[in-house]
Amino acid sequence: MLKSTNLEVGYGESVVVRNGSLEVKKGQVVCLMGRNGVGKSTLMKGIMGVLKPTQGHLYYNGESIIESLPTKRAHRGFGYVPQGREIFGTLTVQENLLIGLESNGTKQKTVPEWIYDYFPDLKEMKNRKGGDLSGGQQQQLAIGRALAANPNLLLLDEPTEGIQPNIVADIQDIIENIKSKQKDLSILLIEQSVDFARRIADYYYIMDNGKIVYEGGELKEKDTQHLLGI
Amino acid sequence: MSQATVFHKQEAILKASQVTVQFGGFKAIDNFSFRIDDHEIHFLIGPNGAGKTTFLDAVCGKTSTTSGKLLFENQTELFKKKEFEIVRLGIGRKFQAPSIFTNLSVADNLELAMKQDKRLLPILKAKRNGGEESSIEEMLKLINLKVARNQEAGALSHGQKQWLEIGMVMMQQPHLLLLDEPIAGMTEEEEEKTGHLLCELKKKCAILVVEHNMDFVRSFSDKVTVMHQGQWLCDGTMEDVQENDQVLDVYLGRREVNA
Amino acid sequence: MENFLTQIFNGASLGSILLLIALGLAITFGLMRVINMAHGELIMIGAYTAYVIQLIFVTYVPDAMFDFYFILAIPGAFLIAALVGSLLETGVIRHLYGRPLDSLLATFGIGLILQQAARSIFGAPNVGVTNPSFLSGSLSVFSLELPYSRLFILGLVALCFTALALFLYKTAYGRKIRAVMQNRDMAMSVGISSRRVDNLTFAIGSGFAGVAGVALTLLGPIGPTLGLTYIVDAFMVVVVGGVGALVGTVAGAMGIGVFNTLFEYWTNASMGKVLVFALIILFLQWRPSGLFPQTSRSLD
Amino acid sequence: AYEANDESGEEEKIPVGILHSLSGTMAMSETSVMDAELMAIEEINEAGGVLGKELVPIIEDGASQPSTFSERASKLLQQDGVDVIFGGWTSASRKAMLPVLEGNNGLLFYPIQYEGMEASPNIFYNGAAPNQQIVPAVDWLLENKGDEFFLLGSDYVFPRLANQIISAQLEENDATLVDEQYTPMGHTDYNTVISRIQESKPSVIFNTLNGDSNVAFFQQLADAGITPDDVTVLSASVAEEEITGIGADAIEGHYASWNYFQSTDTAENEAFAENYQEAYGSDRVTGDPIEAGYFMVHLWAKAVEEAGTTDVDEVRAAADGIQFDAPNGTVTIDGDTQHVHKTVRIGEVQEDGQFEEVWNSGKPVEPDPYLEEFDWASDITEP
Amino acid sequence: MNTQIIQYFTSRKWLFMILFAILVVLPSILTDFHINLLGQFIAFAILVIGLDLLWGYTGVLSLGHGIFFGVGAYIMAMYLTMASEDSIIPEFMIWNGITELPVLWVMFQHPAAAIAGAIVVPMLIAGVIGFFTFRNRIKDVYFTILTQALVIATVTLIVSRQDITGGSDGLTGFTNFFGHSLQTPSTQLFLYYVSLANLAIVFILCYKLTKSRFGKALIAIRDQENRLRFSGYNTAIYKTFIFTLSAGIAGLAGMLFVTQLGIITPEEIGIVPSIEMALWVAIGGRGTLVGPVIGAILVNAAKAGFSEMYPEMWPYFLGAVFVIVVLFFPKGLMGIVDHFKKRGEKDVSGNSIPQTGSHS
Ligand SMILES: Nc1ncnc2c1ncn2[C@@H]1O[C@H](COP(=O)(O)OP(=O)(O)OP(=O)(O)O)[C@@H](O)[C@H]1O
Ligand SMILES: Nc1ncnc2c1ncn2[C@@H]1O[C@H](COP(=O)(O)OP(=O)(O)OP(=O)(O)O)[C@@H](O)[C@H]1O
Ligand SMILES: NC(N)=O
Ligand SMILES: [Mg+2]
Ligand SMILES: [Mg+2]
Repeated sequence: MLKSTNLEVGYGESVVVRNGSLEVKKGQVVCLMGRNGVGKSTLMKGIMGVLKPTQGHLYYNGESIIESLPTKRAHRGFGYVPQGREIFGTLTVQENLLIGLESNGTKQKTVPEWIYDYFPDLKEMKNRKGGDLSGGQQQQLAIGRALAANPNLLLLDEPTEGIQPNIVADIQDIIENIKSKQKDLSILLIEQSVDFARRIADYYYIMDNGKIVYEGGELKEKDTQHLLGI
Repeated sequence: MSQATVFHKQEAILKASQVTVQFGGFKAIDNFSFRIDDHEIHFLIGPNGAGKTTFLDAVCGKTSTTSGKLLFENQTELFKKKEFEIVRLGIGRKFQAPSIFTNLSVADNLELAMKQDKRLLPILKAKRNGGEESSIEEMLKLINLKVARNQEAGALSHGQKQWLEIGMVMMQQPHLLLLDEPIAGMTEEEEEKTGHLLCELKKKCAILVVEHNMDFVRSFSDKVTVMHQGQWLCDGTMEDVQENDQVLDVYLGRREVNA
Repeated sequence: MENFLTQIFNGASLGSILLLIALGLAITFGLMRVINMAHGELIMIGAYTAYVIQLIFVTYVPDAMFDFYFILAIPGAFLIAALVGSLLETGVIRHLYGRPLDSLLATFGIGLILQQAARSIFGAPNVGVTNPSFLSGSLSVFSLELPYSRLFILGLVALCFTALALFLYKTAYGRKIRAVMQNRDMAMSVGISSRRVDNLTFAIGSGFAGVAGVALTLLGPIGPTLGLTYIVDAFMVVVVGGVGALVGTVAGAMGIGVFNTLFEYWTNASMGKVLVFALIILFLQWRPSGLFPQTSRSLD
Repeated sequence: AYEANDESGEEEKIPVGILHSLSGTMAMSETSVMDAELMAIEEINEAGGVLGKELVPIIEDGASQPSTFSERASKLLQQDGVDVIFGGWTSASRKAMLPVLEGNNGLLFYPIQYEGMEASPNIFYNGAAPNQQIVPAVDWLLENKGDEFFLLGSDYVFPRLANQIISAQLEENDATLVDEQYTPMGHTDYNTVISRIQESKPSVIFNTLNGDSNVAFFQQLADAGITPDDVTVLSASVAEEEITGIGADAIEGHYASWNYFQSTDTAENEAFAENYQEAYGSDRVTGDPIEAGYFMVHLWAKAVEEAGTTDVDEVRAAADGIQFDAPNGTVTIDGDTQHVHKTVRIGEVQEDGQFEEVWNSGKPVEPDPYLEEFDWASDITEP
Repeated sequence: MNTQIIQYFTSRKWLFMILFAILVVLPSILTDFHINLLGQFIAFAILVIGLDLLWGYTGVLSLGHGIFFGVGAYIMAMYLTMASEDSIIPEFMIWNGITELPVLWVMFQHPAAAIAGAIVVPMLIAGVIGFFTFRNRIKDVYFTILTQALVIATVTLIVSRQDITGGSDGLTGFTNFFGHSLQTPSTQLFLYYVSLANLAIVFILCYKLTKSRFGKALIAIRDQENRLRFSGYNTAIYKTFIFTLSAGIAGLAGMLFVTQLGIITPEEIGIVPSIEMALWVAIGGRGTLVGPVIGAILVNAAKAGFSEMYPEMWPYFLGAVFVIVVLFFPKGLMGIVDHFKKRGEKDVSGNSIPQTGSHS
């Protein structure tokens, strides 16, 4: 479904990711791991198109999308939860969700109830400005926003950061729930928590120093420990 | 594993009584009372939106309290004090989203944060001396940013920024350290390291930490206070707290404990 | 009492003009955070558009229909100014998002160029636009004389404001605009075409400047430096109201308008002006982010 | 732009400076004056030049900033070696050039009516002094329109000094000053001023507003329903060009005082207005400052012919009594004050935007920049 | 090797020294008129150093520095007027019915008082405004607009109180400068070098300031003021200090400017000149000190040059320069210099030791 080969991504003149080759198959949950600062978020930004890769290829359903803008990628079914939430602070919670709802290019009028079922807090606060929410509430909102448009490919950058434990558990359920309804949903997940990753991922990539250094269907303790900093 | 300090042998370093913080009509903190003793690692936990960050904001002067008392070291009322005055009293704060000086080098970030006379004239005259130099080096080593010492701080990764900010707050040598989700985005190894660092630090000061990572809380807490909807829900050791039905309902979830 | 009412009307009337000149800026500066120093020149373009449309009417349209030029001038000026704004956005502004002070600089340069262009095209001397006859004279209410031209501007600004507010806050497109202005990258990541939204938004803001230009032809002559007269006032209005808050702009304009009129009445025009600007400085001490601050919890 | 002459051509050409605002807020007024000056230079060149040499204008932009006027004047005198500059409009621009002119011994021919109280040996003042515009206008108003005066002016030197003169003159004549108001340059909201007019009910408004403000003021006055029947407005700075901006219907029936109107009935004016429109467009109007810009170039040329050189001291010495048949009638340089004798006129605005002369002084009036002839003015001119 | 030399001489300090050397020798090849003009530009160059401290380093943009510049210039002009007048009060006051020299003028009759006043009075004004404004956390564009309000209020006041200020005519016509004629080339050459010496002193002091811990604090304020506050700094005082300092520098510049140009009017200190001052900083390159100095001199020289050559076209050129610099050289002229320097650095590190070796 998504395949990148030798992506090179960076900021201005400094190249951060040098060998961003990974693949997410249809219906698969792929987890991208690695220590702080190795370039996980940078690679994901390159995949979403927020950063423009300077080299390499990127295919979505077999089609090269390296040139297309994030807008276009969103229309094709990318849903993105960035690190640091990036919710629209002056828009209300409801408006944030409506924006998410329309991200596949359709026009929608109301937020479907199931989103509020997942995150009841948000319903209570639907008229509050997004920027006023607490850290964890914002994170929930960011996830809700990405889920709203029923994406085909979810890019999650440390989605559970700052979320209270029972909801972290809920998020697993949510992901499983959605996956059971939408069989072909693919997920690329960046996660520090090995436990969380193990619970939902089908395949793993580990990065170090801007490169993918490990891939496999399971996290083998001794191969990966030092790379993950456990 | 920590020793629970159930009895208040020492003086409270911070005592909050019946603090309320209101935004418009909404009470983010509602009649909340709280104390933390010296040399204690005290965790503040609770659901998203419970008011934890707001409480830290109130203590360090970022948000003004609507009513209530905040007594520091049994003598100073924090209410109405300016942020920098509160810092000078000895309260250090790390924010939830990393906050550093992006255009200064890592070392310069630490230099500015370092405990020193921060009034205008002394700073105008200040020169980095040998003692300061070595304490910066020491800190760089501690937060694992030695190689990045001359790099612009803006180019650090999320996690490295977290570390730098922790380093900056420690450089202030506070009596009370306020940490808002310090280990967010850290690897398990680094979590561990942070925890040990806290244990080291509590010899010199009291530490109030907001955190959602229960493994971390379990490993390093002396005491835990749970907030819910702006109010005090319960406190005690982590063992006590995770027995509490209401805490399980609103925060931990049944599964977490069973797992 | 009657006198007081007159002053209040005068204040509201001045306020309505301030609001009209600031409305476009409330979009380009308030929402988009582009410090558009060429806003005044966009106003000027609107005014010259009215002038050109008038010339066309004088030449090609029977005298009896002359007054209609004004009805045509309003949408005409909106479109022309919007077009110029759109070109400006594409050529210059687009590269400066997130660098507000750089946008100040570049647009100041553009202002210089547009002023000189007006001089080259229309000549340095002022040109006059004849007011439509239906706007001359005044309405007598009790003993108050309310000039039709002022009433017209009040009505025009009410219309513009309402349309804009509904568009921004009640339509999906308005929501998208606000999202883009918050965070362009993220907006793109949720499928919004930031480029198109930016361009359209800047064009709309510029269009309102054009409309203001038409209204200003009712008050005075127009010349290449017309914009200079109003640019600072326009920024004051937006800032006093609170950057990013549309209602703030209304409050800012009316507040400045009324106080200016009262101060002027109590002292004289120069002192009135000194006092109103001193008041703005004092006011900001009390409300550092204007009347309707756009607060956010983030650290800054 | 015009190039300064190169070495070889120096013998045949005489460089002259033209220094007006071509950018900034004053450009709208000053460019027309420059056009008239260039037209006069062309006429002179066509007639064989001065002392048999062609005049080459060197144009500089004062940019509506006094400091730029000062700097550009230095440049013209020092770099380009001109002996004469035609230019300036605002008093501030003139005052800015003055020390430069005196320091470098250059000449300025200044075209605008002004507040008087000045007589620099390096300036020839071609606009009206107060006794050639304001004082006769007040006399005429007192005689014909009433004795309750409302003084309205832009907040700068000319209006303030003009109004001091008027106040003294009113006191002398037992007339009433009901109110005196100043508005900042570029002011366009006259509602408050109009409220004051409605309250104080003057019979006459003496208007020394400048530029744009006139348009706003007259339109708003008309909108407020105040007609010339209610109160007469006489303006000191409203010429034909301003009327175009105001729109004739808003000012029709009000008055202005000048030395020249486009409608002034002389053979010279007929030719002048025709040539001007031919050169710059049939939609252009002439007016007093434009006419002064035109004739002052001719005055200088004649003085140079008289002196046989462009040397400043010799031209100054030769200038006394130089005459020219200007569009407004014969103008004569007064060597003592370096002002000109010129006819004073009062005109009423007609519906076509032109003035109809209702009064003139019959013969050129001698300039009296310090108002020495008027006892009542002694308080103003001396401490 | 070559690149190392380039690197060395493109350091901020060296760039300034090269510029200074050029300015020292330039008068020997310039005409009197151009020396005087360049002297005025040097006054502007002094001003932008202060403005750069405020904007480039601290991130606080003032579009009101024309006022501080103007206050310095007016105070000096008061002294110069009195020194040049024969009567006990200036001529324009007589027409305005003033019979006694206003207190404001009496204060600055002595040259030492005028020189001190030209620097201290702007500092006082800035100190008071800055103290309240920064304490009340007025920042970013709110502060910038506030400074514009200050400009309008002050200029309107000066114009409307023409009885003591000279109104829109400003103050001019002074001829006498400590017993010498202001118009003579030798006096003007002297003033040129005085200005140049001041430029050097101000530059060195400010350069040192930016290299100190205080300078780092300024950058920290620009980056993340709140973090600095939560590190125990009273940032309001820091900002007030730098605002006050830059106002004093502006006053000094105004004083040097007016003695050389011989006139000061409200038009020179209003909205547009105040904005232009910021433009010089940006064109030179914010936060580099030497960049703005070069920017101020080059932009003004270009303006004079363009307007001489193309009196009716120069606004097009100037406008285009502003747009092009911002679009293509966002870091100003110094950005271009740094670009070359970076290339040099790369070459150097390519074949010798890496740059980031730690000290311990
Ligand atoms: N805005 C930026 N400008 C320049 N360099 C950056 C920027 N953001 C990140 N970097 C650099 O890119 C590297 C990778 O950063 P990235 O955020 O991708 O790391 P990460 O693997 O997501 O780490 P973390 O687990 O801490 O989020 C960092 O080491 C940092 O030096
Ligand atoms: N300025 C504000 N206006 C309105 N509501 C606010 C404002 N600031 C905070 N709140 C609300 O106050 C509540 C407490 O927020 P706070 O950030 O303290 O929560 P928290 O306990 O830190 O949560 P988290 O664990 O998610 O970080 C939230 O419901 C939030 O929406
Ligand atoms: N001299 C004048 N009219 O300013
Ligand atoms: Mg990351
Ligand atoms: Mg929080």
